[in-house]
Amino acid sequence: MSIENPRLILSVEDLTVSFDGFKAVDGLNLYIAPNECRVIIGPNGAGKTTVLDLICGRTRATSGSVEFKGMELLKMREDQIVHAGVGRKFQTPSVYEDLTVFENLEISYPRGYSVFGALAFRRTAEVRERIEEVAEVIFLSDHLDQKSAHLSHGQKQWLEIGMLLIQDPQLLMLDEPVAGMSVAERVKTAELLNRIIADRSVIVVEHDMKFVEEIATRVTVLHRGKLLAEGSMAHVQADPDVIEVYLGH
Amino acid sequence: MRDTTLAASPTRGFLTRTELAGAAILAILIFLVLPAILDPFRLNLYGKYLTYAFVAVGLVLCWGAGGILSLGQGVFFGLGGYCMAMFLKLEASTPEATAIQSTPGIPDFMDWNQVTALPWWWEPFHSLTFTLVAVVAVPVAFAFVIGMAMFRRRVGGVYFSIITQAIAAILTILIIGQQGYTGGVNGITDLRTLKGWDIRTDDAKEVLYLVNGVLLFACLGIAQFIRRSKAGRLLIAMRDREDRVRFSGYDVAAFKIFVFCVGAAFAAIGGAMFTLQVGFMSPSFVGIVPSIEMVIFCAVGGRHSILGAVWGALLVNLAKTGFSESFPELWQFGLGGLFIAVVLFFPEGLAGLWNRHVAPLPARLRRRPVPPQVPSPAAAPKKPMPPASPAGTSPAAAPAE
Amino acid sequence: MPPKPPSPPSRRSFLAGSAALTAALFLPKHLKAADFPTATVNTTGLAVTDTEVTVGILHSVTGTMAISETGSVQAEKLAIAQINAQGGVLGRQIKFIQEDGASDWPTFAEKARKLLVNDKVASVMGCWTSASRKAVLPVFEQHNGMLYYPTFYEGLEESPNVIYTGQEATQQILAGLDWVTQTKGAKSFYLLGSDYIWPRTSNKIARKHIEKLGLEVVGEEYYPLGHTQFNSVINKIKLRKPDVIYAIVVGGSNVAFYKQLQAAGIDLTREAPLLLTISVTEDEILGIGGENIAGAYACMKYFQSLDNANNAAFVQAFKEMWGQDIVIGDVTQAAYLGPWLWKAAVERAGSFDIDRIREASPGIEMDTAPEGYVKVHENHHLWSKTRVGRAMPDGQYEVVFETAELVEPDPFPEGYQ
Amino acid sequence: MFADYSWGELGSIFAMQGFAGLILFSVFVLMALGLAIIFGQMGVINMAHGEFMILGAYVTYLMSGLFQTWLPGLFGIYFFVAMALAFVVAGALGMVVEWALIRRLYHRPLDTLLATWGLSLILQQTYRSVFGAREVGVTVPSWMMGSLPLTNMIEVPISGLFVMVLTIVIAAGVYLLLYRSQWGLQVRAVMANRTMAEATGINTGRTDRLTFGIGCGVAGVAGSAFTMIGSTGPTSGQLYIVDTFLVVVFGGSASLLGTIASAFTISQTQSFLEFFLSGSMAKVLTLLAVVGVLMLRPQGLFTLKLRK
Repeated sequence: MSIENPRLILSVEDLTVSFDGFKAVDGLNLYIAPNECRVIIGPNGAGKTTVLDLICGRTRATSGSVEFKGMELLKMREDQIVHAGVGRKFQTPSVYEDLTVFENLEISYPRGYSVFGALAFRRTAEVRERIEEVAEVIFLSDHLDQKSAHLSHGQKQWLEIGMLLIQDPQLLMLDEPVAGMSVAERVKTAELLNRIIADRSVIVVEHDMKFVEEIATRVTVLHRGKLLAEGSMAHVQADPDVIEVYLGH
Repeated sequence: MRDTTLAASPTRGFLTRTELAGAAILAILIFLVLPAILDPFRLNLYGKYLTYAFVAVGLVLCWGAGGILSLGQGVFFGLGGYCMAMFLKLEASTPEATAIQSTPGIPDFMDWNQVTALPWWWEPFHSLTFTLVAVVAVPVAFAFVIGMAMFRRRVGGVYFSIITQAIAAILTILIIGQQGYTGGVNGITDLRTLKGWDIRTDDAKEVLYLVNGVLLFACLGIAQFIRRSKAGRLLIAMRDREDRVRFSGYDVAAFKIFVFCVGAAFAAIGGAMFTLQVGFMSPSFVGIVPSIEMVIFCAVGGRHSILGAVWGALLVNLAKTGFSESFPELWQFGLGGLFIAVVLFFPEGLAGLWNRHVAPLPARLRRRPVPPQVPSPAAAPKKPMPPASPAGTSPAAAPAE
Repeated sequence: MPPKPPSPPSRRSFLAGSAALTAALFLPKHLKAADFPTATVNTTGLAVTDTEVTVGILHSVTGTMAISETGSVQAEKLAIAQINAQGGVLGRQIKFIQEDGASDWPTFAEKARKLLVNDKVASVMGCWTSASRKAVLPVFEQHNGMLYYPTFYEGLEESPNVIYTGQEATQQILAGLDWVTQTKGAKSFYLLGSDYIWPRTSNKIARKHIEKLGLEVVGEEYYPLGHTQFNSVINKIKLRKPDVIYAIVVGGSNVAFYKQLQAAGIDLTREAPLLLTISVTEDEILGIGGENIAGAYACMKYFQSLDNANNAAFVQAFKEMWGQDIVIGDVTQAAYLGPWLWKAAVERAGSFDIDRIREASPGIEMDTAPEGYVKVHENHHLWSKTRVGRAMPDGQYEVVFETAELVEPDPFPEGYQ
Repeated sequence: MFADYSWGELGSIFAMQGFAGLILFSVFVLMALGLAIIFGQMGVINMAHGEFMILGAYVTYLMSGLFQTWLPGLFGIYFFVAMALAFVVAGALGMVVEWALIRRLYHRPLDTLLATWGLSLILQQTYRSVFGAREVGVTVPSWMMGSLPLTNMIEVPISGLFVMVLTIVIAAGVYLLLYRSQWGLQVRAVMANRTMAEATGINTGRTDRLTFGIGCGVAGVAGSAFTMIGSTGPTSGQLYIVDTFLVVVFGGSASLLGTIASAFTISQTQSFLEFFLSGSMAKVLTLLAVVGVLMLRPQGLFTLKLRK
């Protein structure tokens, strides 16, 4: 399989990264189809977050290739990868605490990326509408003028998802989107995710199996940087290797 | 505390009411009060202090907003000042005025150092237009090169500070060592006229003071424009969550380079005005000590407030002059104590005090909702400060948690 | 209370026009202020009242230069106290305003301007480094002040608003080089200095002179101010084997240089190579340690050990005022001359006006100077003798040579530029 | 430039120049070790490092006076007493400073830089008020002066040898402390994960204080040793700042080995350049090279590649 295959949006091939000899990700292959919601699971230290880091350019790979819509991401800078259509949400909510919710969303609005673009950027009605629209989706309409530092943990997670949403990426990568949430928040988040993954591909790293079941199209299990199993949730759960790894711990 | 000092709410106009009031007070002070009450000597002194305010305003952008603490702003101040000084020196070194030299028509210090012809890179400084362009362009180009090299490689935090400090040290040694071309440790002295206009007279000093004030307000305007723009918000965002900005699709390095260059340009204008008002330029403004003193002007004023920076520059220098006139030995204690006090007790400087105690109270109360409880400690592990984060990418001046 | 001061200088020149007071030849002069109405002796609005005259002292009390400038401040204060004890200048007590240049050149300029414009001081004793002098020079010229500058320096300057009480470079250098070639038979020289204008200019003059004498310069080298590692240059010196190391290292570097020289096995007392310096006064030896520099030769105009009555009185007065442990170097002595030369000029001119002082200054003689007889030259520098001293382990110099005549100051030496 | 010399002379010169480089190397290591501990383990930039060194130098100065007056018989060994005392005094001051200042600023590295700069100004003025503005001369026992002639060209400075030996001893001591002692384990644990370290019962406050104290103490010893080769004055400490920081940063912050390697690289470069160029240009080129390399390799020479 390769980039010519129009049915794939992302093909990761033979991806390896080593930190002073320790291979955090080792010869990984991963293929994502359009509109697929892929969940990566695995025990701690399996390399899940590192895979996301490698795809979005946060960590430089030692070898391998990551092709997204025919572009080799490994050779691109982070911001170029974003412009290509890849969005990334971090494990801990990563919002700009000194700015308001509105400003947080505005910064993610996909225009004025260059320095002079940013200087000339004006808050037009169009921008305002789009931000309000997204704020509606992420349940933060009433908090637009509030400093994001004052949001609850869950609200910050939503805000970050909203920031991705406004970018409208074709591939969305979420790192533990429901970690640390209350039950009520989690229900709302699942609802939110289900709504936004509809028309794009998503890679989710998650521990919460119930949540995984709710959203996953396919599941990839990593163990010690290597692919352990891949398939539907039911298929993976039945895999003896997977059981071994999880129970063995 | 920082709620009140950072861009209050950008949904409003170019200036908030408090900022407008602050700017108005400053303008009245600089353009009306000081010229009215001070004799030319004191006015010239204030003019000199205000040239440091340019640097401090640049630092507010770089450090306060962008989290980039440069300990080498003296480099840009000096380069701007030297460009101006070269022009003035050439004008003062007419063949008639330097007739006693073995090579008339070149600056006196060159003659003393057996330089027999004007070096080629001095030639363009016969032109005022070129000089005015160079005053800004040379330091900015230098800042651009440093910025490219460092921010592209994601050098940040204390690494950046130390490297800029080293650059300041290198440039000082270089200027002192190449005295035939630079005037050495004495600097370029005895500057007299600008296009025939004697800059040493009281009248000229007053005019220069006013020009300085106008330029300062122009820089304040530019700084405010940048802070108000999306670029300004991006800088704050970058300081706190550099990665997030990067993954929102911005080329973080480009913004840092930009703001570093703006800071350099401001410092350079200050340096040029310094040369004009003080009448000479020497390597002692390029080195480590002046560079770090410029940081304290900014810190005292409030690292997040561009108006505060001006006040900081004014007041610290005023205190320095006052102190050293009455208790020279105490001044060092005072300055040292000021560094520590500002860092420990008033990290927002004078602007913080102003905003807390002077700015209208009701408005503040309205904008301060009770922060909701943060539920999970696990999701936000308190990371140990990564002191040695290899590339220094950690948000440089992460403010107090 | 300062001890009985040396008798006032330039008596002859002044009394020539004041026949009434022949008795004053034998007594400390007590000129009455009433004889010199303020309106006539001060036509330019200087800070002169019927009882007082204000002068400025402008040195670094803080910052890196404070180390060097302290001695000058002390000497100037001593001279002022002595003059006051004698009855002051034209019957007026001298009051001084001291400003701190803080080792920062614009601060010097700023303070100079303050002294001249705001305080209207009648003269300023001050500055130490060339850079500070260059910074204040335009201020003094613009506001027509008079600066008494104490440091030996590179020359190339002759301002109507400065009296240079230290030696300019040729005065200090040529006699020393002649001495070392004639009495020590030196043939080759290694020039070394801190990297700034004074050492560079001085070495340039030294090189020209050495070459004129038909001798050889085998190396010339400069290190940044504050440099502390000299092992490489010491190796180069060992390699080139010069007869003389001609060293103009200053400040903290000095200490490092001499300690490392000795540690590298170059015993200066063996004089192979011989070390001749123009930058180490007794003040510097305090920091270097006498045992580290013993055997080196210094060439300047004054040493504390100078054996004459003026100097004995001066040293005693200085120690009584500032402490017994204190040492006095060349610049300190030159700074001491400042107030005395100014007083002499004022009394000769019968006026505090700067223009009158300027006219009166050339030709002023002072036979009470600790260094001996000096005279102000037309070019505002002093005629003075040049001496060579040999550093002793106790931190003092033993004077081994003295020029027979006063050496003429020549700030723009023909053939040495 | 070598044409005039015989092979024997050249050999001697290179030997001596190599030795000069080694002395410079030792000086750099000694300067940087204290800072490397503090910066590497705590992430604190201590701009007052030079002043802590000078504190050690002043302690040595006082001791030399004391021994000369009261214990002239033991003058030959006073230096060792002085160094031990320098360690204690500088270390104690360091712990006070950590308690009063640094511990409030751990999450603000750039602010520690400013605060410690303020501290350095205060210390300088204190020295000036107490000891006077002039440099003081420290008398070194005569056996530590002079040199050992190896051949008639090569002479080895005893002070240089002493500094080298001292450097080895201190570096070894610091290594043992960091990697073989309980304290070292705690320091490294705190550095790796403060919260975890706290949870496992390590008193992180005490560990920090001790670390800072030891770093400052080592600076004090360095200052004490430098009285043999440099000046002791209120502002002498400033002469060392730039070099020291560059050595530490160039080495990569987290590694003792890196500091040593970087000191070696910089000292040899400088020593080599000094021989062929004028001192000023050698200095400029060395600093430029260091800054240049740091721009290409900002993490320094020796740093583990870590997961962020």
